[in-house]
Amino acid sequence: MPSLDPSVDTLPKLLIHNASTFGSRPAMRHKDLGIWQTWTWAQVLDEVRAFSIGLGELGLKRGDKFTIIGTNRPRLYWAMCAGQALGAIPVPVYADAVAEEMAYVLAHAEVTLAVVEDQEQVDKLIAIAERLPQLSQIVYDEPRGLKDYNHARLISFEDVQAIGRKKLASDAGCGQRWEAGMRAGKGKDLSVILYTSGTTGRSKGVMLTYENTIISARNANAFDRLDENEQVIAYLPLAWIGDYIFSYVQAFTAGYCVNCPEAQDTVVQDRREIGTTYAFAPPRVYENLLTITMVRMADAGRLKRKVFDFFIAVARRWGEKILDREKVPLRARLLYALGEFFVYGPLKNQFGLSRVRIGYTAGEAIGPELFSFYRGIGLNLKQLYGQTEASVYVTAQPDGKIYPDTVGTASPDVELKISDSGEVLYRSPGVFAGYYKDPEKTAEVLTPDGWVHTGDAGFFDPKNGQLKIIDRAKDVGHLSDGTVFAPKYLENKLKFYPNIREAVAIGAGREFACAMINIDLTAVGSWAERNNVVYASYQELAANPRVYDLIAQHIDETNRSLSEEEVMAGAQIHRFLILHKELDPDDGELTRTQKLRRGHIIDRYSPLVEAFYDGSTEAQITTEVTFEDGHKGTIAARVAIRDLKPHPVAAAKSAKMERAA
Amino acid sequence: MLYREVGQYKSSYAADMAVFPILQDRIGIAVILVIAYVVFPLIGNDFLLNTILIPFLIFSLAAIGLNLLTGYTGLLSLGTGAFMGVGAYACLKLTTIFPHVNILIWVLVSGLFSSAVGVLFGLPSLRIKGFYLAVATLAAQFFLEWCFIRIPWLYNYSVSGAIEVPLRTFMGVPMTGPTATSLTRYLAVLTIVVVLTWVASNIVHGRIGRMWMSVRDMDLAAELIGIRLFRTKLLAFAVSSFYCGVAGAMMVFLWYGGAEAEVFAIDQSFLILFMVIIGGLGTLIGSFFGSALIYILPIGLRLIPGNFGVPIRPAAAEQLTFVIVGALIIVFLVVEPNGLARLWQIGKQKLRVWPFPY
Amino acid sequence: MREPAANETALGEALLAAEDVSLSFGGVRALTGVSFDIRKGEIRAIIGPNGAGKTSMLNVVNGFYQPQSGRITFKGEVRKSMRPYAAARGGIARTFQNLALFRGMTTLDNILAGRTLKMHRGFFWQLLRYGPALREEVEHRRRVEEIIDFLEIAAIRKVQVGRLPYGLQKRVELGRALAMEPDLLLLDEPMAGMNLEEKEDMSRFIIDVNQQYGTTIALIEHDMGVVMDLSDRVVVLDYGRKIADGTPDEVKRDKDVIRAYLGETH
Amino acid sequence: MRLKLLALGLALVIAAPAAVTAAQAEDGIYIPLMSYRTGPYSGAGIAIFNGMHDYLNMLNARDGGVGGVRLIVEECETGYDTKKGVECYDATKGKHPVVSTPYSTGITLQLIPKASVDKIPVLSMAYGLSASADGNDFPWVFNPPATYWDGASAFIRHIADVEGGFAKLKGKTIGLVHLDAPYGKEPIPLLQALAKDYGFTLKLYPVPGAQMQNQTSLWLDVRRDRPDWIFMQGWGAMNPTALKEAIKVSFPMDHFIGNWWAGGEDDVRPAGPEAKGYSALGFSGVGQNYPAIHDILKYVVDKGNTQTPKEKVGEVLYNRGVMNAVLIVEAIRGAQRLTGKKQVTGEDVRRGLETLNITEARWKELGLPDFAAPIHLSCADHNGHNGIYLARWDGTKWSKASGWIEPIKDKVLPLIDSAANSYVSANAGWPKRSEACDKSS
Amino acid sequence: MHVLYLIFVDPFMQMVHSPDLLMQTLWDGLVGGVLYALIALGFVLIFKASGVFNFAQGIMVVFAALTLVGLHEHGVPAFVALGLTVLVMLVLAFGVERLMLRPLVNQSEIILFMATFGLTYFLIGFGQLVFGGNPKVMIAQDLYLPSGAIEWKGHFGFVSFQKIDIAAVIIASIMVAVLAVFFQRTRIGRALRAVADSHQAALSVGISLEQIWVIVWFAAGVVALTTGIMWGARSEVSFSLQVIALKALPVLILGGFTSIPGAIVGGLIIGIGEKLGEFYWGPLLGGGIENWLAYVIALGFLIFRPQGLFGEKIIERI
Repeated sequence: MPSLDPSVDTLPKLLIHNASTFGSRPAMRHKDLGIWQTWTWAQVLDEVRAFSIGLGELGLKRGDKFTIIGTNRPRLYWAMCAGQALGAIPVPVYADAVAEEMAYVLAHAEVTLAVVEDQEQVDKLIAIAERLPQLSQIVYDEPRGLKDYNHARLISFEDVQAIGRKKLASDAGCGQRWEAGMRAGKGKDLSVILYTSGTTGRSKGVMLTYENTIISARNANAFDRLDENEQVIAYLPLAWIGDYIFSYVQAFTAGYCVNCPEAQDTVVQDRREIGTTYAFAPPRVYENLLTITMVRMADAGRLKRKVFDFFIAVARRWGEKILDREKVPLRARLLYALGEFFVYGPLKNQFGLSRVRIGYTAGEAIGPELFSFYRGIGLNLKQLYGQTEASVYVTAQPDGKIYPDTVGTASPDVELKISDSGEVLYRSPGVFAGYYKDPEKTAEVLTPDGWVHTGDAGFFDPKNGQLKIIDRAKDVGHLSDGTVFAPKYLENKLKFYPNIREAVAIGAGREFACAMINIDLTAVGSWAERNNVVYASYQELAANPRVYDLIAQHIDETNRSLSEEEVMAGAQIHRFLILHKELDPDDGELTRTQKLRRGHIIDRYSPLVEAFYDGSTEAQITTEVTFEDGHKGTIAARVAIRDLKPHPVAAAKSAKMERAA
Repeated sequence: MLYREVGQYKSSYAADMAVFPILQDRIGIAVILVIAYVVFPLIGNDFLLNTILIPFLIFSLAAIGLNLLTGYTGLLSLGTGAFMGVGAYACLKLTTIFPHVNILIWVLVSGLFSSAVGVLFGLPSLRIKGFYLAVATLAAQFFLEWCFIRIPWLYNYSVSGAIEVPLRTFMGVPMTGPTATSLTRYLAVLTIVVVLTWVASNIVHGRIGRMWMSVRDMDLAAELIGIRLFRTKLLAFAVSSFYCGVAGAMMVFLWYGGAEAEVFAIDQSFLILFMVIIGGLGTLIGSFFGSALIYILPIGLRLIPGNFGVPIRPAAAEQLTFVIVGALIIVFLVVEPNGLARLWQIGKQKLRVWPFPY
Repeated sequence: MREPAANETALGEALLAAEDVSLSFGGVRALTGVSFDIRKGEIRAIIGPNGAGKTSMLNVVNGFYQPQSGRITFKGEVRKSMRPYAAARGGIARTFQNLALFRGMTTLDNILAGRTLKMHRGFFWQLLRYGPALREEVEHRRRVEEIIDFLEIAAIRKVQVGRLPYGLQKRVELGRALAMEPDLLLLDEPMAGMNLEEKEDMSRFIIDVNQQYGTTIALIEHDMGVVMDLSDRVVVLDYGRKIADGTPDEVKRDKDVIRAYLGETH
Repeated sequence: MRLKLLALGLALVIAAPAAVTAAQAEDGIYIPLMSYRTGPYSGAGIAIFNGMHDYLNMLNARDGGVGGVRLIVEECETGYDTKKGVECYDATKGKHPVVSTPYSTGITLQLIPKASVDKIPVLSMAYGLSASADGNDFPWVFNPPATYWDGASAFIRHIADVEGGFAKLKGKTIGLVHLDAPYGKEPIPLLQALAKDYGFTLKLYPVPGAQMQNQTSLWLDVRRDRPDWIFMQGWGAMNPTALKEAIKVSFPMDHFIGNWWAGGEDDVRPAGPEAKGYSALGFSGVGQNYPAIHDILKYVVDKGNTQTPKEKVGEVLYNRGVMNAVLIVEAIRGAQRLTGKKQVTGEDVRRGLETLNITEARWKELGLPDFAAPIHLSCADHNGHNGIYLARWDGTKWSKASGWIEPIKDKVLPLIDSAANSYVSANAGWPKRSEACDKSS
Repeated sequence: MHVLYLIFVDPFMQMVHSPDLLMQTLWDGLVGGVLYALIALGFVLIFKASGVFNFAQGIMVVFAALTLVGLHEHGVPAFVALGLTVLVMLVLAFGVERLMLRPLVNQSEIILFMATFGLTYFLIGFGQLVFGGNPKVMIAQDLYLPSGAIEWKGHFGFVSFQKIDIAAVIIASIMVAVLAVFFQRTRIGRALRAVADSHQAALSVGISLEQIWVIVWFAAGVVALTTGIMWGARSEVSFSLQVIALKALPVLILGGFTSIPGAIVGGLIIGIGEKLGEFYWGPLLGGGIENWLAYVIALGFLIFRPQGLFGEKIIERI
């Protein structure tokens, strides 16, 4: 196992290192008050040091847990580092979590201090204060509206820094003592606890050491040749391992610049302004962009739409080949160049992706069509397969060896194997130290010899040796006739259509496959406007028969494409319905990272599931929902069910494929 | 499509408040300047320089002047021609009295005289607005026109009663007068127009521009935020007249090379007003568009029949030109009342969001 | 969490006092002998049925109308007549019932225009827009950005205000008034025509302005609920006369007020 | 929609100037006519350009051009607008014109400085800059047959004749009704000088350009002042209005004399018979009764190659156009003679003009006997200060009412000299004459 | 001192000394004023009903007169030509409404103002294209307009009244009277006034704005034709006549943009004022001051009464 140079084996140490190596290079930017405020590495060190010492004065000490709640703001990243410098362990929490969820995590992690973004988070913490007896201090970044709050346990970020600065000024040895204390930290120390949202059950706190994350980050930087010149935009939840590694650890190890957007809804604009070179996003982000594209193009003039469609077709045909430097005819190259000028370039520009050298999609499987679309227009999009427990990187696709249906080869220093049951296992320096206060669960996942059960079913593609993930191991099932039924596979296919926002495939143990659909309000709403479909609410739109027609068409196309795949052909969707409400993390239907919680959904909507298989054409459903302000209510609806005619199976496609599967 | 704005981020307010915050626009301006300073002088014949470009630039400057008053401050003026005349006559007097000072300096200084006269005739704006104010400026127009004819001192008692432009050199190169080449004059005009346009853009993008626009958009509210209406309006008159005056001085000294008072007649005022409105009120670039359309288009129209061998008599062509220009003005107003600059903006916006429609 | 500020005790001396103000147009009397005061740091509401002379009162305060009789004391100075710009210089800012924005300008420029009085760089620096003039612009831009941030209108920073929805325009107008850093802020029906959510936002802004910047606010509002929630003291006008003056609770119980409001459903 | 229109508009704007260079002169002598058949003065312009156009075309039809070279006649419409005039000049410059006839004082003034640079002589026939009669200072500019000063002095000579000698002028009041523009004010210095010499009082009655059709108060002034004679330096719509107003104030028509731009048919026709007795200066014959005019009728008008209605041929301004064309052609002939070339250039024609000498006999040869006074130009004298006659309106038509009246040259020439000097001194750096001088033929 | 004498004493002395000249001046001023008033009337009609500041009124005068004379030149008998010209003005009114006003409805006044500029250009070109650019003689005799003058001699001198001027005054008076009756008594007239007060109100009583516009433009066209005939008979019909139309602006300033009596009174004030000014004070400045005097008179009025003589007081509501 590789180990780290002890001078840079923790993140605070890396900060000191960067401050001297990259001193005047930008470390962070934040679009605030209308412009991009920039901090160099040296300035970041200064800010972090002052805050850290201030935190020390407030009583934060080695081994304490403290939480970070808020959107991507420089000060929250600094707070992590500042705490780590004291030997305390940050426990970032999803900012959009309701107070209830927070209460569990914070109590479980026994946090003593919280650094939060604004009044909203402060309010949440105050609401659950009595359940968090250890929580002694709340530090806030944005003072707005907090002026009249009781400041007994409340202090602003500036004030903490002021304390630190005062201390530094008044106590000459303070700086050295702080640095010495920080140097006492070691690579093997626990660096962070990240609570995984978990598709099932309560969250688990994944404990990662400095070594775990730093070695993983280093390897990743080397793998993609990332250096201090990269620009990334930090917009994913702070509590997600992806953001932690990508916007924090990798930035610290490579020395690149992390940019915080002005607000969540200006991310695309802000990304465009910055021109990120390295992008990391779950498929949903790419889906959204494509949806926006299609919706807007639907409003474009006829000529423009023709041009667009034509060049997108060119991109589909030749784009990936050109990206992979394959031989293509000159005509195609010329057409593609024209397309680059007229469509692809501007499109990438609109989304701020023009300069992206490497883009990763991770967190979930991406639909192959979606993936090919982006690669077709010249975006070097790659897949990686990762887990919180692995400090992200398990596999990644090396440049030039990219396939839409695989997730790549093992990342550096990662060992991979497939268990007899088909489950993927790995072992690497990034493997976590265990679940916090949960040895039982730890033992379930982490074998004594260091292998981690991913819970995902997969196999190595014999053509290229890359790993292919089918589904959650326990989700892969069979129809009653024995046909393989991989729900996520179907769902991803469906979600390629901009009109379909979410799909839940059902069929394990049943005689055929069915799907529950969530329509995309933006896309379908725009369609409705153009087609004079009147609606007052999501529910009304979802129940519209013409919308059903629209979706039926999409599913039919999906079925046709399935019919050409021998393995999946039997799992064509026979019946579907459009859900009357959007799946929502507040109702526990999605995780905070927007993954389906399939089991929960099937439970919640069991009347609908039953209706699929008893032949009824509609079903009554009443569900409990949580509103934004936290109070609960119920909504009831009659949901129609549509039948579809499956396509005949395209016979004898490829025998090899069958063997491979 | 041409706008690739990825990576253009602003980390200072100064950059964010720049007149051309987008890189591609800055490149565009640079290209235009290169064409103006290098390409045109290289390829331009006298017709292009003297008949198209010099007048185009001069009219643009006058249009900017009027635009500052009418477009930015909302004060309608029909006296532009006369204010241009003040500049021209002031320049003549100055260079007569002080012949050794560089003529280009006098061209600029004569604008100040125009300013003073502009302020004088702006005084009624204290009490009157809109078309009523326009009539006050008409009084200026006719009174000044009368002065140009009636005060022989103004035209140096020349027998012809016209301004006769003397030869003036700059570093030995004739700038004005018969021996000055089109190229020299073009470069002088271009430089003055570029510099003054830059200054105008500075003014309108800063505090003064905001004050003017405040007065234009809602004078009561402007007063309420502490703007003194009268002073602000007078300042607009002064600056606007300065630009018109410089344009007038250039018109006589660097284009015509001599002129009768008639060229500063009411028609001139209307012509400039056309330019401003067709170009777009309250935009500097519109002044250039308006000048191009109103001045160059008729020239083009006149040339078309000859070049395409259409057998049409020049007089008929001229009359047709009137018909077409008149109809075009109405058509343009119907199609885009906010002027060519608005169309330009829309076009630019379309390019910026390409391939999306919005 | 907001603990009701103890305004009754925190109130300072009178910032502005109107004494026996009468105003008429031609033969129509708009105000008859109205006296009231606005104390430092309070939120003072002026209410009354339509045509009660509320707006006229504000217009007198900031100099649009010259009252025929009576006098106004502002910051200890007695004035008889005053031009609006002088009122602005004195620290009075104002928003209008029907919006008086500079429609052709962007949000940013509108609010920046509110800083005009605070900008001093001379004409010749303006010509260059360089050096001191640019530094000044930048400095004020920062202040304006804080206001933009405060009012949560960052997304419309560079949009022409004429194209904004009504509610946002109201916010921009408030922003412009705030940019003047006034001692006294006059709001003429700040919530007219707004939906519930917008009203809540606006109320929050008004309270925050009052709390955070310590600005004294006088507002006209129709929505009684809002008035009662926001204001420290209320003066009630009817047919140009003052009929009541006091805390919201006192006013609510006042017989004259109830009578004046009978038939008016608010 | 909007964008497409914009694109179209811009395309037009861009394409137009580009197209200009495309046209090239064909073989022949290129004579551009800066015409104004539109605009406020089109009434006069149409007649003049018809005359020029028809005479030149007649030569092409009758003689195949001049000296065997066809004349290429092309009109460029100025609308009497200085801007467009200069534009015309620049636009035609590339086709090597041999002469420029600006037909507007404003345009002339613009072209004077350009002429020597571009080597195109400017022929401004009895208009333009009076000082340009001085060939030493203005080698490229010609204004035969007479200057405005000559005209005004001829007027004075005429009234002296009528009154019975110059001595009788003493104590008389002479009014000058003039357009309030450089053109109109031109005679003032001469008349002032003469007033001093002969002891008459000069009263000025300026007509502002915008008030041309609104002269009531001016004529009330006339009525108040009761001048003995009135000379009118008028133009365009000013003339008929003045006549009508004069009639209104009962000013005696036979004491009302216009200069040669106030003596066209259109000027008097609105006043009709009531204007009977009004006279105007002229220097070219009236009527169709000349062989050359007959040729025009035969070769051009009857063939339908003209815009002139038959009855308008021979009108005052039409014939003036003919005369102007004769001057051009004679200058070309002179140039051909001097150089021996057929295809002459602007420089050659300048020499032709400087040696122009149309004697009475030559006028006859040209088929225009007694059409105009003999014209003789020289290097120093670009005008000739030739004889002028008086035409009188009889209520329906103009007819010649006097013999050739000589201008008072000894008063005019010093004025020309000083005007030329002041022009040159005002234009520091005005080029010295470098052109050689040809012997007159 | 002498200057003061010349300004303040001498002119009045002159007036007293030669009352015939004074009367003649006043009469000429009156006639000029009537013609100004007619042009201004055209402006007012259009401005009142459509809010358009019609710059083209001046060219409409020329165009109407030119059409009349031009038709006659082509051999159309005078009164037929007159009828046809009225028809042409109707067509013009329709054209303007359909092609210019309707598409520009709700635009700001300066835009409409500019559009009438376009119309001016169009009519200048079109008129010349069709009828030629040369000046024409008004067919006064064919229209049985009188010529010659009535001279009124007294012991103090004589005053000359041109018959055509007398006719002009009479016709103008009739015109104004007819318009007044039309506005006051007819249904369409009341509709016009309703539009002037409020477009909304007019719409609500079921009057089509489009019809109103056509009517006012047609009425303005007829007024223009009358003006054109009168003015053309005084000199000639040429395009330089349009400059006179600008004189209507100070008239409007004095009279207010929406008042018909204002237009008449304003016209008379300007007409008489500028004649008196030019005649008695003009020589002090070398003459020709008529050109701007009218504007300065108007400006003087404006400074004391910004809304004009008959305009309504502008009260700014906040």
